[in-house]
Amino acid sequence: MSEPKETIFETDEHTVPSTASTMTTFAILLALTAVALTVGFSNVGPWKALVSLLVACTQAGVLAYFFMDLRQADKLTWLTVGAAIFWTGLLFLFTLTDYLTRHMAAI
Amino acid sequence: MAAAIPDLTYTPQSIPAPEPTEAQEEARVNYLNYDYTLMSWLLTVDHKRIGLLYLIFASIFFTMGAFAVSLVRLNLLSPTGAILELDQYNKAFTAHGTIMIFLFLIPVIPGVLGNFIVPMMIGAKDMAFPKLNLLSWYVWMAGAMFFLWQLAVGGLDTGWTFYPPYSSKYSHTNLTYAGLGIFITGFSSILTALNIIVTVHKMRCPGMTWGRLPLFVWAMYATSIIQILATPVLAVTVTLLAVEKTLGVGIFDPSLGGDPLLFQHMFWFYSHPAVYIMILPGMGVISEVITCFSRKNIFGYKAVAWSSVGIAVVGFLVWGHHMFLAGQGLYLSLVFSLITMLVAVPSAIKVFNWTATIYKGSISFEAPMIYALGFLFLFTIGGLTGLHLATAGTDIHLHDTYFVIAHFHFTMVGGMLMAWLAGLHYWWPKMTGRMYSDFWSRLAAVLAISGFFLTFIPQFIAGYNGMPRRYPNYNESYQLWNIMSTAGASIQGIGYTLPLFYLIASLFVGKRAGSNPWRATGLEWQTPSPPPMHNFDSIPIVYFAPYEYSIPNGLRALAASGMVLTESDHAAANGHAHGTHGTQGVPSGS
Amino acid sequence: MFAAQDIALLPTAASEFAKDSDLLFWYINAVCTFGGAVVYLMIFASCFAFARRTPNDKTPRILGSTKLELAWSAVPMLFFLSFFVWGVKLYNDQVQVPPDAPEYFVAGKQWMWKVQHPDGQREINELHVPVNTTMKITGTSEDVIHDFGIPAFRSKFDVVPGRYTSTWYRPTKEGTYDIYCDQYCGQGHSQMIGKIHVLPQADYLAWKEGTFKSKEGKYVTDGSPAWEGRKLFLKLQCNACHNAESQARAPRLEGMFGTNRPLQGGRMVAFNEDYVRKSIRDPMADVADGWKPIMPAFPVSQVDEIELRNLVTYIKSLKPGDLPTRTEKFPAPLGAPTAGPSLSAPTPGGKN
Amino acid sequence: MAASTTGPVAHHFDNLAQQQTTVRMGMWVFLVTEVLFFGGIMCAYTVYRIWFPRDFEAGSAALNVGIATVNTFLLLTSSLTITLGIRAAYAGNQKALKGWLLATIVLGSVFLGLKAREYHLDYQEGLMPTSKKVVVYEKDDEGQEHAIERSVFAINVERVLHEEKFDTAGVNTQRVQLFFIFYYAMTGLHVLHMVIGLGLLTWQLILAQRGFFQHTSRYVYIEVMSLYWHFVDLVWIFLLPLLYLAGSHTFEQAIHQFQHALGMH
Repeated sequence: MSEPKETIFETDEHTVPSTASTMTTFAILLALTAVALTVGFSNVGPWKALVSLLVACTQAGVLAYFFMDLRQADKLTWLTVGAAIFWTGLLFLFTLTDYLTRHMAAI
Repeated sequence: MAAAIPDLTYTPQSIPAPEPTEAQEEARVNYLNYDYTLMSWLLTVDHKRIGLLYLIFASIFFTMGAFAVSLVRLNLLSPTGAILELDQYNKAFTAHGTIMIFLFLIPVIPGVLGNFIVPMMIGAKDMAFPKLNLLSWYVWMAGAMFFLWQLAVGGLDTGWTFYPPYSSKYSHTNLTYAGLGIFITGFSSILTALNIIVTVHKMRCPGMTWGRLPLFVWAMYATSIIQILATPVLAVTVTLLAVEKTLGVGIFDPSLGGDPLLFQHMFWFYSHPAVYIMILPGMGVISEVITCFSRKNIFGYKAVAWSSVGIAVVGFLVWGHHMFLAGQGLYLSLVFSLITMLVAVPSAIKVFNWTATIYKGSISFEAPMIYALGFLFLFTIGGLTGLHLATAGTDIHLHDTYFVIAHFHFTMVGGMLMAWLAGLHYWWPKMTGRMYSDFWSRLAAVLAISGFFLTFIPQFIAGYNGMPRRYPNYNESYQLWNIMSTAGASIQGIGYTLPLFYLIASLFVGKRAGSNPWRATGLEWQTPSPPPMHNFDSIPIVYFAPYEYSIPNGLRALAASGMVLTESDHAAANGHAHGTHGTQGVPSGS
Repeated sequence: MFAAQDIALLPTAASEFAKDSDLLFWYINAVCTFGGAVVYLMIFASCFAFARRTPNDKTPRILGSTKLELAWSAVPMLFFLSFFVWGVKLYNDQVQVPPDAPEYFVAGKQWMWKVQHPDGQREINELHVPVNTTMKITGTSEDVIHDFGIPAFRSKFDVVPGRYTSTWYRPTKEGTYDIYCDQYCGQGHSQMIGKIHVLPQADYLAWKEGTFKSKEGKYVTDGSPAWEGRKLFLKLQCNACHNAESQARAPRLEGMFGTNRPLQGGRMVAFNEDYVRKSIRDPMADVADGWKPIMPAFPVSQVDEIELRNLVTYIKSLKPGDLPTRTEKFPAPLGAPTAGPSLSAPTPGGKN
Repeated sequence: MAASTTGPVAHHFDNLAQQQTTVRMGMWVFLVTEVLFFGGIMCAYTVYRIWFPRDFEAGSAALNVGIATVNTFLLLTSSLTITLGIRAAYAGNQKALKGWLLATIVLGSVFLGLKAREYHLDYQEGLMPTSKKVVVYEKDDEGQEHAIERSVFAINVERVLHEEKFDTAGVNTQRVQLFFIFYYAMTGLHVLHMVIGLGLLTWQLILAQRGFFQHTSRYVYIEVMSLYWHFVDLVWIFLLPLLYLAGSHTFEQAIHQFQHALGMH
């Protein structure tokens, strides 16, 4: 078809991260995994679930930000990710609301 | 080369391609005639051909669903059930519900019009992922096959809502096949939605800023967001249900520690937004048709565009109004009732804006416009009666009665189906290059609409008097209403059958439609019909907002003002595009 | 073909909540009708006033008006919110069950309703309740989700397996109304229907005792004293002699209560509770005229005072046609699966 | 401009940049769907976890945490290798690219191998949700034997928990079974995604072999692949605490279980 011509919307400023930074990220992830396991293998009581989930979230954050390159993602990508998290949150929020308040009053 | 700008009483978004002469038309290669082999259809990656594939099969499934409901309606002629056994009736209404929802209402507009029209409206050569597009059609067919198989081996009797523990433990019908069918068709609709979202973001032609997108594109965009976010939850829910059914272990089954309400929550997290998946594209169609046939700008572009997005977002927060009486927590019911009231507002805005659009217009009543007006009448009632059900206090009485049936048929059939027919008749000349019979098409529209009123108004009365839904036998005091319903249904039947004939006839005897029979402004009309292989012989450049029906010869004025409206005029369009970007304040300035 | 009274036009409002619910319903109707009418008028008017005259009519370029849009978002919004608030009030009323109200228990089961009264009386697909009394209804299900709905009360609630849900009524109008299952529950869904009888207080009391006959030929109330009495009557085989057959060897006890009966030796005696009681403890005391004195005595060791009381209530309840045959045995308890409505039942519901 | 304007552009794109960003966005939007997909089942899990905490801990205690631990590291490393693969593709180093792709495939396959072994062990221990019941004879206080019908799963899980020295007081085996259903459903879906991912990786390896990635601009396909792969990793990062670490475990136990899994000792 028509030969490649400049488009009016898109510029691709994307660069690929250096090996060094990649290795650093990996190191951080390993460290976090270590933490997760330490928590998991100890009995910190009722807070255990919460703590290990927090660790997991941090880990996920690092993975997404560096490995999945959200670092240099455009607004649109951030919006996409935001939407995913937001709507999952809604599902949890409203469903759990029912289970946590049902005993108070229900038809 | 400077494009010749014809003398027009309106202003299209881009320079219309010159109308081919008879001779040129004969010679012209378009997406239909470039190859007639079956393979060229089955392996096509052309969004237009894929759209037609959807059209063919969606129509077939619609016929099947209609057949199922004709059994239901006939049976309800008599209080003791005229023709069916109890379980036959249950299978009939389940078939009607599942087929109509999963194989017609949800895929039809995104699959047919979304595929065919959206890329053309934004001046793209194709969808962002053409192969994926074809794949999603095959996936959809695969899912459909499971539904058909399920029907072939004895059907399903759970209703389209599949509530456990009945569906998982007590019903001995083919839940698993149906579940697979839903899972797979759901995957298909996800792929289509993904394709449309990315296409709208990335494939727009020069000058097509968010503020210049036709409202149908906005509606499809909103719809796709819902499909992307909601469908996976349904997929995982039916998976769990199928596991419970096949292994005989409890996930939702209370006798094994589960909670049946959890299924309802997860099911409605999809299935309520799903009704917006069904109606939003219809609303988009109406915005196109109303403006074109009353030669007016849409009243309040931003309001109509953003109300679509608003519905898409808020529509996720109301699912619990299906569970007011299911035993969900009081406080959750209150929240859901409140938010449901909020989500009614954007729909109201749309209706008022459409009404205001035809005011002072120059209205002509071809078939698409008649369907569109039908939409306005029916959807208004559908929307308003929704309020009775959103109000927790009155829902106690109306819940699960024929009032609900009537309400959602007013929105789904009176709204979505009318919009679909409006859209089909509106773009048929573009798709096929042929014009259908004016008389028969108007007749069909009038029949469908009047039949509809006769069918569903009586159901409101029966419902208010307490007639429960899904009853093959009923108290004889409801008989009159049911007889009226069935009579109306038969009239609708005629109304829906006629198009099959005159549309097919138009392919052979219909007169040439020309590029732009409705003198519409959208990009899709500025290229010959049927469109060439890649929609446009040269990439269109957009200079105007959609719906500039009141400005005669805007393009000429622009040219006169010294602007060079030619192929090579990217810089101008470019600057313009970026200029308008931020100001549109739209999700994700692409 | 239809008599007017056969056509459901407006449902009876037989409870307090029904009246409140209707009020709100018609309020919403009024508002919606008005809103709808406005839209319809606008459209019709435009269609006539602005129908196309020439192919090239000039049309004004109206892009919209934020003021108007705000107006027609805000005004409906206000009405919607009024619906919400009022609706929530009613909904909350239904959820907040009065704590001291007598509790009726409903168990849904494919495809029948089993009901138990606060005092233990049981019914199937029937519910007898006193008028002008606040009552709590608690329900659950033995299999799938059902919904216990009474249109005349504008009331409805899902009965869910594995947990209790409840609501409450205050019937205000005597009469017999339909009970429907409103949550799809399978093949017999439309057969899972019943009747609720709103009775005057006195009738309800009689019904609870078992001496009120709501239907011809129906046994006395399951679980009532008379019911227990009947059980005993058959257990002690009183019906071997006191039965409805021609060669019965003892008086037919039907419809005797409250009358005067001749005794041997020409005396008359009032057939009342004392007489019945005495005749069971010591039959030879006053032998009925025309019968052999063959009846054995039933001392306290055999029939204690409570059982005796039940027997008396039963005999008191006997109306012509109620007396069992010589060989009759006590039937399987109500609610046994066999007692379910057959799926080939004729028109459910129907008129009363 | 990072992406060179050489390299083929599909017919319906104006230029490379548009194509690159489009492909990237496509994958991101797809991942949104995936998030909601796993989010859905995790929501269901959470509801029951809140309802039956004790029983779910019991279920978790019966799992083989050793394999899970090792698998976590395998998956993390595979995330690293694929990331390095992007760089190789970007730099046009075909050999390195193939190497990294292969490494990722190997790591992924080992993960699946271990997972299979884990399922196999669970199967041997009879930790399969089932509606099967058997009749067992139990002595009551007077020493009289009574025939009692018990769920097969209940018997097995009690045995396993006993071996794990888990105090089963107040544990309802039916709910433990609920936990196991979620365990199989969630890990199963995760495995499914891994399998698909491995398939795609293999396909890209073949493409690389064919020199498809000679055009360095096509590094974007590796990048998009990596997005998916990272997401699979990300899901596992949540499955670990939700399923395996919910109950009480110790390092020794983990090591022991892993050795047991490999049949060492």
